[in-house]
Amino acid sequence: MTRKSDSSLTDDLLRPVFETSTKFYVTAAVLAVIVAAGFGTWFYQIYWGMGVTGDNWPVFWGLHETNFVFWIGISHAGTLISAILRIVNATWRRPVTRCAEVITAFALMIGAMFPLVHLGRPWLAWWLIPYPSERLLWPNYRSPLVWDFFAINTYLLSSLLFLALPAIPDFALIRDRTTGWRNWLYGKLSLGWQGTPRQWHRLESAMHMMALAIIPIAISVHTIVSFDFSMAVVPMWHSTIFGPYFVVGAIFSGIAALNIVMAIVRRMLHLEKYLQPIHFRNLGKLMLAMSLLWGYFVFNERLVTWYGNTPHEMAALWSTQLGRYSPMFWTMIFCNFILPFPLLTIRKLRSITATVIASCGVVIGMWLERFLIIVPSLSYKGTSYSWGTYLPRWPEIVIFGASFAAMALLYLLFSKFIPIISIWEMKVGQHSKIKVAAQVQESEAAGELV
Amino acid sequence: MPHKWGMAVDLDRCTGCEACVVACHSENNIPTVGETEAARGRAMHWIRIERYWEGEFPEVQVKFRPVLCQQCDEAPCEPVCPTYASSHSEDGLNSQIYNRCIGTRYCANACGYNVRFFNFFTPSWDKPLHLQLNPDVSVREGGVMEKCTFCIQRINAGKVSAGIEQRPLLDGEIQPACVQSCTANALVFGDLADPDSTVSKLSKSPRGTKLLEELGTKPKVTYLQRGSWDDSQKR
Amino acid sequence: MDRRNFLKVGALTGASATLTSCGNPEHQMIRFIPEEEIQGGIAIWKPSVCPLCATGCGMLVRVVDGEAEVIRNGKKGLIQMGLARKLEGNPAHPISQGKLCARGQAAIQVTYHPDRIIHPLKRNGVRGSGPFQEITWDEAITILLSQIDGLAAAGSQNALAFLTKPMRGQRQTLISRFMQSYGAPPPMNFDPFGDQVLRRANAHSFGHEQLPTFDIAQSRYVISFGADFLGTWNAAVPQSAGYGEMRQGKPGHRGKFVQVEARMSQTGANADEWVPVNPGTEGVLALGMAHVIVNLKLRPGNLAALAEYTPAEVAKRTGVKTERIERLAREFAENSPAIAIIGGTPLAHTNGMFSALAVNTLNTLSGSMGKPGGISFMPQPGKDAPPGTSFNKFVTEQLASPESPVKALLLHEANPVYGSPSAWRVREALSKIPFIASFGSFIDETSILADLVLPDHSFLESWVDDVPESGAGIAVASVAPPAMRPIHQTRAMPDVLLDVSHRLAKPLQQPLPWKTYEEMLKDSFESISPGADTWNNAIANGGVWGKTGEPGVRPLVPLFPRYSEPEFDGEGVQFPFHFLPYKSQSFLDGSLAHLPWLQELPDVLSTAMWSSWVEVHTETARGLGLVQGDVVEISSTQGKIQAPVLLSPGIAPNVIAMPMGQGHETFTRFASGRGANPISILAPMAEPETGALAWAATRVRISKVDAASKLILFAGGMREHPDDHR
Amino acid sequence: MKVIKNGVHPHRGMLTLLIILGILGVVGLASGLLFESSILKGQPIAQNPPVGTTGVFTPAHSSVSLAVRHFFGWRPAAVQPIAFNHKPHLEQAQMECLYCHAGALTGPRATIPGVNSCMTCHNTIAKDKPAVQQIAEYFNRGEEIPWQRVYGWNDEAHLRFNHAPHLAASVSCGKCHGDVGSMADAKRIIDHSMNFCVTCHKEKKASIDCVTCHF
Repeated sequence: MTRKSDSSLTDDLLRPVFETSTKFYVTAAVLAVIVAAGFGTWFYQIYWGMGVTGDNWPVFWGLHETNFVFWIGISHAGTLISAILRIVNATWRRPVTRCAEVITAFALMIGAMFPLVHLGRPWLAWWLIPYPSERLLWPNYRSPLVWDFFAINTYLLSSLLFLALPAIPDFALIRDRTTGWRNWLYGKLSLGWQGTPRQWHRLESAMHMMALAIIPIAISVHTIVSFDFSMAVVPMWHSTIFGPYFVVGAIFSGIAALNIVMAIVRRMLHLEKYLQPIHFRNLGKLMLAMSLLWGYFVFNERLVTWYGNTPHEMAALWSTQLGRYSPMFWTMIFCNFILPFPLLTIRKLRSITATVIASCGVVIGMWLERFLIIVPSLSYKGTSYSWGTYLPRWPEIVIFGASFAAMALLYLLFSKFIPIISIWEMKVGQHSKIKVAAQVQESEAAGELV
Repeated sequence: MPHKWGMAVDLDRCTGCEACVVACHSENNIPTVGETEAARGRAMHWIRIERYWEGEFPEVQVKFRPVLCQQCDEAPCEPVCPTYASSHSEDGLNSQIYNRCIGTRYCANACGYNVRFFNFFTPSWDKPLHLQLNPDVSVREGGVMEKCTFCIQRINAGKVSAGIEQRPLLDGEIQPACVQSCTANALVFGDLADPDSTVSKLSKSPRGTKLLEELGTKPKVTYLQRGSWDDSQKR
Repeated sequence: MDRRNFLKVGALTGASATLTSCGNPEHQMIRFIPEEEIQGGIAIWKPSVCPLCATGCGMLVRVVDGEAEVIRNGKKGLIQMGLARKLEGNPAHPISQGKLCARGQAAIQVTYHPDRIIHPLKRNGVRGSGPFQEITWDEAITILLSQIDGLAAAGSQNALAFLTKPMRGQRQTLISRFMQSYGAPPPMNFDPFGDQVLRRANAHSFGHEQLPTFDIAQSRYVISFGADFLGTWNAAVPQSAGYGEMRQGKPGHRGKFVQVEARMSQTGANADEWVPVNPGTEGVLALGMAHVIVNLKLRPGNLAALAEYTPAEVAKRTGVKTERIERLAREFAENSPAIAIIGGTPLAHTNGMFSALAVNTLNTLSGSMGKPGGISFMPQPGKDAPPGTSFNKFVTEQLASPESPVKALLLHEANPVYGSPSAWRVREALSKIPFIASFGSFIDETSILADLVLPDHSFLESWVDDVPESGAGIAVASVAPPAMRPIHQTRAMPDVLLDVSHRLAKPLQQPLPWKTYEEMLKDSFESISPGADTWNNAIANGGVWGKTGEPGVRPLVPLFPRYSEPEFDGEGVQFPFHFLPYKSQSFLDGSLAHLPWLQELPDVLSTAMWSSWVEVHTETARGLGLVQGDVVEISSTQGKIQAPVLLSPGIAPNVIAMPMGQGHETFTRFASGRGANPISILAPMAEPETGALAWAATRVRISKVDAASKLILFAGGMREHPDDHR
Repeated sequence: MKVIKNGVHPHRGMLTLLIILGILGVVGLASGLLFESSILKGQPIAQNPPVGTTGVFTPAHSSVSLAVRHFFGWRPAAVQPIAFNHKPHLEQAQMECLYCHAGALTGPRATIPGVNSCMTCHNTIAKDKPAVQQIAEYFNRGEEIPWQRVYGWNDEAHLRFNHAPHLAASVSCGKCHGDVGSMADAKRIIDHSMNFCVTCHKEKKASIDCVTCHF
């Protein structure tokens, strides 16, 4: 271990925090405008009413709900994965973890917006908060939406904590290198971190406990999201496998998102040195596993429905297999299964670009999956007289786009104020560089994760 | 003793004249959404006459089925509402409490009969059409779910007058607008808790069936299937 | 600040930025002192009579107080008044029996219609182009008087004409007397889709020029030839009530109902057996059945007269299988009391009279005439109006002579410009008339030609009376006082007419002694059944009814009509399809298209709202490469219209059908410029004896055109899956 | 520890944040204002009291501020056009509440008496009093007195209150309206909150079912 390598590493990783290019302002401004447009559209929808969306009778849920499930799904990349990697102490995780946890935090914030956006009277949303009211009324604890409310808040809180804890030493590092308001700000953020062994010990154990705690939370959250659907007697919704099905799907889309984000960060902040092919490769393997699992669930779901052959379910099923929604369904199968499979299995193809391409496919595919779960079932619900269809209209699409812009914007700002790669963890890594290298070789050879 | 309001629909009598549909609009201030919105599938009809073709020309037949809220005992719409806007009333009605509704539309998705309707926009009446509105029923605003109430305003009015006169409610004293208007007397409304009421008797008819019974929602609306002439000849 | 408000503030962040002052104009308006005794919030029920169709249902009006915007001595303001809120059938009334059809219940919107004419108007611009200007009632009446007096002065009283929709009771009497005493020809009733043919046929067969009353409740077998008797034909409400009883009212006895028609109507949809026949051959089928009945000696009769109607022969002409004809005949004869009904399309062929007589023959054979479960005719108390002038005659004369023989036309609730084939050139005929005054409440295709509009009260605001023609076994004379006070600056047509008749240069005091229509009604009712409180009871109950003499049916030997072949306009190769327009379940012949509730009421078979459509058999459509919603052009020899296709399995492959009612050029914001009007392309064919329009005798061809479909269906699934509904 | 010197102004980060938040705020507010301005020319809404519907920030209200006030249940105290005084009517004239508010006994609404019923007494009694003369002026102009309602709920409440059953259950007027006799003009001294209603319903074993009042 040499002082120089350390400081160079530190400088590399801190550069984004201190240097701000005009490119940054432009990107930020553009994104901000899109986000603002999203908010504007929301005002518009609130003002005139849900009628400006494409929702109708009987398809009362459409794009907003799809996006809700989608973003909550994305959020499962970060915290869950980094927690798992921490527990199994995969050393290659070090540069990845923070990128991942940040995704969780922001994806959750954005995802949690959509239940509000889809409300007919959002200004009354506070009725979901349990408090002793003058009306002598409480929220209906039997409602999956209320479960959502609690689950998502818990997850958001814990993953913010999980993000903040390991950032403390880095805050301290920045504090020590700055003056003026930053010194003050980061001083506050670093909670008086001095790097004493006792503090280090506390941090480690805290991280370990958090990691253990966060896994069940993460899993429960998306299970509960799946309950929004599986608890209702609606064709193709009322299924027992929705819990695990959603969790797998969530992790699946999450990893994909993580890959894409990492690639972008790597390019934009010139972190090629730290985010190496191995990270993409390993995450790729993880994604492949999820792809297979997901495919297995889809197969199950469809097969059982088809075999069961209850009339009101068949209508919804066929509409996705051969009917009106089949193009989307087969695109989904292609994106989630046929495309990633070769890209991630065949060793020669396994490059960063390939992984990113696969990931893009998966993100698209998983969005389609959410849509195909929600809309066809509602279209073919109840007596055939009342069947319907759904087409989104511009407000939904604008808000959908704005949600992506919001993600990018938040990420951009975050990387502006906090090093996107945990510096101290990298240092710890470097102190055992040789070990890492060895491990890398091993894992290369063994072709396994750790 | 709490009441248990129910309805029997005699499909052998129903002529599909749709008097009930307009009666319902008139009684319950149901908004007329207009051409554009109707084209988007947002027309509101708390009661509708579903019709199904059977067979092929020339041996073709039609079956009519008036569908309104089935007022299920095990209603899928009730547990899913986060604010108790959709709740079970003492009389077993699936009541929709407009002021408590925040517009998640979850109840409408859960409902297997698609009898819940959402105010996508705040309704408006070109003056002076608003003078036709029934002052005993509130006008629902945008963002609120609404559905058949079995004409709760008539039920409550009946209870009040009976209460003031300190007498029990009579069978047939309360009639929802659709029942009152049914030209062929296909709709019968009454108290299922009272075994002697017409509706209880009809609900026990061998012709009686429930709509989408397999959902296990225990509807309080009984459909009396169409008879066939040949059978009645055999008897 | 307590927790609740804190949360609310949280929910409201940012909103406070956009606060503006509020102002509700309604609250600044002055309020006038009520002109009637009302208790706030208490509902009262008042009798009335439904004016929308010829049934004449007695109704109850639910009146609850409310605040209406009115004008009093020049000032605009609000006034608390009793307002009609809901219409229901009057349980005491023999016709409605406490029921009211969809149309009847929507009638309330006539009163509150936003496009109602709310004060007298004077034409101000090119006739027919629309611009009218508001005038006072005094001016309006003066103009009318000057016109009528002008004619009298010129000695050409007979140049005054009065055109109304079919009317009954004292309104009809009043108008006739007015015209008579003034020296003008009797008023014209415009009703091209009425049942003159059947009335005449009944005169031949039973000695009653009147529509029959069917005791369906008691009958065990009903065969209907094209009559939409549960929907739009004759007394639909009592007939539906009877039908319900026939089906399930008599334990163990479930009556059978057979419908014979080429296009499945709402009534046909309820049939136990639906028998499609070639258009125009319904009568043949009826006589075929008669042949079987007589042949099997089930009833006595003269087989020779029926010689040509052997089942085989009939089968060939009608397209109904021989066995079926025999079975139907046997069932009909064996299950008495049995009724055969004819109405609608079969009467609208050139051989309508033959078909009507044929069915009457069947009824005579069945022997259920005048019996319970059979057919009877309602007594018609106080019916003294002479027969009206023929509208067709009027039109032809107008078109014939260079300058119009009619100098002044009074128009009341008739819309011939919309409701007659374009071949009749009614608009042209009317436009020639120098002066037209309309009493209508709306500007429609005809009243837009008026020079003067004297808006009538709505039926809820005025005295109403009626003498139903059919629907009950006993005599009925309905009458009711206004259910509510007028909300606009309108005046009741009868009162205006009486007022005018008294203020003419040569006043008509003697024949029309009454100050108001109320007095006239009072007189007439006390003449019907003398008695101290007849009148008070009548207006309290909504009329008087009871057994006044037997509903006499002349017992007849069945008379066997001579067969006449139906003629069609447009020959088969060029125009391959029979074109059957039919009265829409919502709008009848189109006079109700302005009521939003009815526009949004899904047609029960097609589930269509706010649009018109053309029904094509699924196979036919496949042959022509048409799918649901494709827009087609329907062309007859008389013209062409466009409408979206609706696939229907319930229509003969060689027939296409289209509902009347839409396609108004000018008829309020709700009906104008919506859909297409099938009447406009009808050929001017006529039933020879009565001269009635044979509106089902047109042949057409259809061709796909590329235009945006305006087919709006309520049945969600139907939007994409016409086939999922089998 | 040394500060990195890389020629970058250290405050850029802060600036960026401010700029972006600025844009967000401005556009958000702008859109809000835009829609607000379109409220009054918004889709036609029948505005008579029975029709006025609810929904904050939607065209249901004639203005957003009205919406907000309804939302918080802020109601300005009623200001009567004429200084009406209950006291003398109840104390000197010994009148019952129901004498003027007759509707309460039989119907849903207690009804504020019209100028006609005022004049039945006041064309003879206390004609010299200025207030009475004002009443007479209204009467002669053929106008109602624009009394303002003291109690009542927003349309949001979807509340259908009926006086008759409450009187039948011998609930005194004062229970809900306070001792009006001791006031000059009626004031809203009792808050008709849901809590207030439900508590009493519980005491009296009356139904506390939602649809008893909200439909």
